[in-house]
Amino acid sequence: ADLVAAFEARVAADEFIEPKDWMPEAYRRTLIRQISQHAHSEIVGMLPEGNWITRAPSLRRKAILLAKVQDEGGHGLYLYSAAETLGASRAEMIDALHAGKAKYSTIFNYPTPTWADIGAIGWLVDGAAIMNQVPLQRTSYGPYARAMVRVCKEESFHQRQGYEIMMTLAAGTSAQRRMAQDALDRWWWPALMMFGPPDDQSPNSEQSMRWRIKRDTNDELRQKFVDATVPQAELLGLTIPDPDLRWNEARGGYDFGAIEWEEFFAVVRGEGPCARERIEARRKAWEDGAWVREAADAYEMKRRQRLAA
Amino acid sequence: ADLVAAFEARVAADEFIEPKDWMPEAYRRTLIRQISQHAHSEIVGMLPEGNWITRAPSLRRKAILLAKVQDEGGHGLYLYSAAETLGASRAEMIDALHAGKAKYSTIFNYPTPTWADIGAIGWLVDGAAIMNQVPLQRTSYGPYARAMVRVCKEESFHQRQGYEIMMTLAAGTSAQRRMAQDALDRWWWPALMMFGPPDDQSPNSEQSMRWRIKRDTNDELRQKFVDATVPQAELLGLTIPDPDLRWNEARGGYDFGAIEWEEFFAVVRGEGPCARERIEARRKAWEDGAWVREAADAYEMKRRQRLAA
Amino acid sequence: MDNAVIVREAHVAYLIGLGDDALILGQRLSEWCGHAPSVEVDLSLANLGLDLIGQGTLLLAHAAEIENGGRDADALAFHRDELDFLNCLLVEQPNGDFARTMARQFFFSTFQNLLYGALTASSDSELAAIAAKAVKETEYHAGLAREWVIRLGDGTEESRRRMIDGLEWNWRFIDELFVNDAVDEAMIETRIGIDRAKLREPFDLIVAQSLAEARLDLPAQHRPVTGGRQGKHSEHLGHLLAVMQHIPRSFPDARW
Amino acid sequence: MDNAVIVREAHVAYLIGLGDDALILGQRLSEWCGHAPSVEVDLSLANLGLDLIGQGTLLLAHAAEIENGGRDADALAFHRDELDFLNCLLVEQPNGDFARTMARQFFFSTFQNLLYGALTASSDSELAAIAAKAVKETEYHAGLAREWVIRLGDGTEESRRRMIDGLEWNWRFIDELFVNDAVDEAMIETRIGIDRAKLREPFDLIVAQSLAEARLDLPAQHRPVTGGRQGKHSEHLGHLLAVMQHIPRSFPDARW
Repeated sequence: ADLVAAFEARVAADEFIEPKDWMPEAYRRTLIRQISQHAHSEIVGMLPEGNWITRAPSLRRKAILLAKVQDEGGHGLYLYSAAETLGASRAEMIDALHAGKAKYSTIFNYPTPTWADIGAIGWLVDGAAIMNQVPLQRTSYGPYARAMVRVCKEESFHQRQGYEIMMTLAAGTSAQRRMAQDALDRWWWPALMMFGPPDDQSPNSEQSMRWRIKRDTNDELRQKFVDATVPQAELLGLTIPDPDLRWNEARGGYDFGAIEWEEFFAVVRGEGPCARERIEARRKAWEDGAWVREAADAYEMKRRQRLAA
Repeated sequence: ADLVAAFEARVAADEFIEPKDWMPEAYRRTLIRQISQHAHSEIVGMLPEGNWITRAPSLRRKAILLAKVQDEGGHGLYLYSAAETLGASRAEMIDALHAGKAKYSTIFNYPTPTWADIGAIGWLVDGAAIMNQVPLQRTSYGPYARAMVRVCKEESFHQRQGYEIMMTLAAGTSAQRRMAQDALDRWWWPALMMFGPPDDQSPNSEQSMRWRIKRDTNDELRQKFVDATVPQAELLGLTIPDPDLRWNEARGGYDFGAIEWEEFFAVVRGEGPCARERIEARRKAWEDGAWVREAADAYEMKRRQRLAA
Repeated sequence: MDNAVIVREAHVAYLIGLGDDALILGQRLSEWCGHAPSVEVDLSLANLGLDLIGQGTLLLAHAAEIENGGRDADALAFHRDELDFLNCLLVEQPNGDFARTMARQFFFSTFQNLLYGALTASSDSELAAIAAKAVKETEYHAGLAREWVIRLGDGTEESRRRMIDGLEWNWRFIDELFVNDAVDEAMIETRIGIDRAKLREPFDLIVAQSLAEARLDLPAQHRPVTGGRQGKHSEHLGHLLAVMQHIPRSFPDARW
Repeated sequence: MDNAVIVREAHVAYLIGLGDDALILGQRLSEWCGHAPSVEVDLSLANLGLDLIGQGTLLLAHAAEIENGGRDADALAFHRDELDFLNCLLVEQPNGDFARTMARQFFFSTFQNLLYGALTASSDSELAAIAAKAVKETEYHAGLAREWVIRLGDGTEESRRRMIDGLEWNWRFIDELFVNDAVDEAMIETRIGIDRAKLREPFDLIVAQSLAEARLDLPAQHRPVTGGRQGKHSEHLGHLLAVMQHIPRSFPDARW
């Protein structure tokens, strides 16, 4: 109980908890779940965008997109490392993903049928991710907070690139403008769902807030996102697919329509439009690559034996 | 010896030999080799043209090409059946193909990089095949001869379709004319090689002629092909890639340049440009489909047992 | 817009949707050519593919005719963008293994056969004639696919496992086949089209009977995945179109 | 044609050939993205792909500049037909498994590193500058691929079998890298380009040493397969271009 009190006092004083420090088991478990989920999201998130690397419409866009997806893989790697500092093994985390036990962000279960989706993902999905992640730079667990500093820097770069794609399309031919609007129509609501269920249905939030694993509620972040994004859409000349959206002078924020939470929970359950495809792609890559990983291990063993001999 | 004499007399009298008739072992072996090789050529020959079904440039061409490749599969099937009447099993023949022991026509080891190749194959490859096969309608082994009647009818239809593709390209845009000329440049010499080595280097020919398995020599058929094809190329306005080609008034036929027999023998040895790809594609189809064939057998067995019960 | 224009646009969209269903599945089947489990199977897949491409061609040609805007079936097939393709999501799904291909075919041909059967009574006599020819073809397709579902479902352990996977993989896309959208409503009213919802019961019956014979369970419920018929496609269609359209798009002035 | 025009055309073709080599292999590598044996390998393949696409972009842009005909690097990459692509056959080969990909990379990066090394002395100062940057990148590529050849060749039984297959699969396309064609001859004469034949000896040496370290034999002789550098490609390039070019070809008036 002393330990808990001391821990909570440190957290309340905005000190970082480090791997060697004592921490409550629930804190450790919550963090492992959240960080590994975040890592999985980066890795699974390579797929919808990776879908367009071979078809990017210009050499410049191809290079930018390839670099972006590479950054996501890098984020995945340092997030896995952060989770490992808590005693989780990477193999276990990956197995849990492939078995459908570990979650990843619902947003990556939506498809990217057109090039405009690459713009929309950068603009909206990375935009929402930044809203979620900026506060995490001050999260209570040190390795996670430090990983987030680097992630956020790159994400905001990605977000600008995505918005730039949308600007180019919105200023382009009628086919391009149509593509941009279609992408906004498909990504808007799933992006709002990225902040998670409404506060009154988010059971873990309270403790996470107390432990400074989270620093804002889902609904606060969602509102912030809407308020930041609506003017950006206006600047593009695109229409947000929400007839109930309007400025609320009194609150100084936008009112927006009801979110279809039924869809969100279905996607969380694994029934998103591309959920099967995403998990199958990750499993296949892992299984097809098993012989490579085994060979690398076997070679490393031989090399060491030879050095020792 | 009496049997041999009687057999040879029947053959000399242009009678058909039927499966139940006595025949020399060498005759049987030669026929199995030739017919299975011919069957394999039809099956492997589906690949270079199949390469263009998904990319055919019009709906009409797509349907025609799919039907054509289907015809080739059908030819393969009745040729395998004809070989089976001689005691060869289809599984053995297919194993020999996949093991690289059985041959198939060298021509199918060349690639089809452009749509014009579909025209060139129909025009030149099917054209050469017909020259080879028309005499086989009167070959001494009945089931083979009858299979050839059906094959030849369809092949000559395919040949006309191929020529029609070439006419359309030759009368088309400059990019299309260029494509057509490029295809002729690549297919001309391999097509001439389809008739096999020159007569003085073709050791099996003499016996095959006596047994009426063959009815014309390689060089005779090759000359016939050149004489028929040169005017067709002229009609298209395309240039045959042979600076030595000229009309020989005295012989009443075209003289043509020296064939690179070294290339032919390399391709026969299995070193054609697409040889590895062709065998790998066939093997992969066969191995990937093993569970389907096993399931069909297992189901059939169960069904019979249930009927019997 | 006056009503005649609205109906004509719906009529064109309706025919394009039907044509795209057939064309896209025909294109998918043609990917098998030369790579099927046996030569016999290769030929039967080519056969189905040919019928479907034929149906697609007739339906798109008829759509172009009603549209009367200078496009023909080839222009619709090769020079239309992804957002304008109106096929259902089911037909654009990748072939996967033979079990996934056959599960897809069983579901789609069973549906399509019921659809064409109903369309033989269309007030559009050209569409009725196309449907009358196609209903015979699709009866054969549905039967052939059904036999494979049974054979694989009741074959070996491996084939059973794969067929279960195939049915589950495709099941998400079934609901979309039976939803009437605004185009359907307009076509029902003019008796050009038919009520898709009415096809669900006979479809379910055939599926239930066939799976029972195959000793398989119905796949588990899954939130329906929809959108294809409104031009909102999966990630697979774009790759299919890249292949299918590359040559005509690269040589826009050429005739073939 | 006067000599200056001939040299300029050869110069453009030379740069296009170099650029296509880099671009097409970069495109192939990018197909791995999200599907590699581990995240670390995924990132290193993306790294190589990025470098190659970068090199391809610079070389094609320089070609367009010399050509001075209103085309830019994107026009060359996305609006050129297959017969005009001048890359060697090696780079357009499908990825196959990781061993085939790495065998291809080892051969090509080893060659390309020698080539760029020699081109740092090009009389075309722009090309020399591109080569000077690229030679560092390709040194890293060649080293990384060489390590994988050794690791897989001397890893497990399976990896050894696969690496032998990978080396054999790609070996047919090696001779083409070292043949000087008419364009090369013209470029050697003007000192813009270099003598490819001279790169063979150091290439063979690196290959022999690396395979010895991997405890692998040199692949058996095979009749060389050539033609890519004259626009006569394998069946694989067309499929790659269909994917790569579909969007720009479909929206010819758009800027991205």
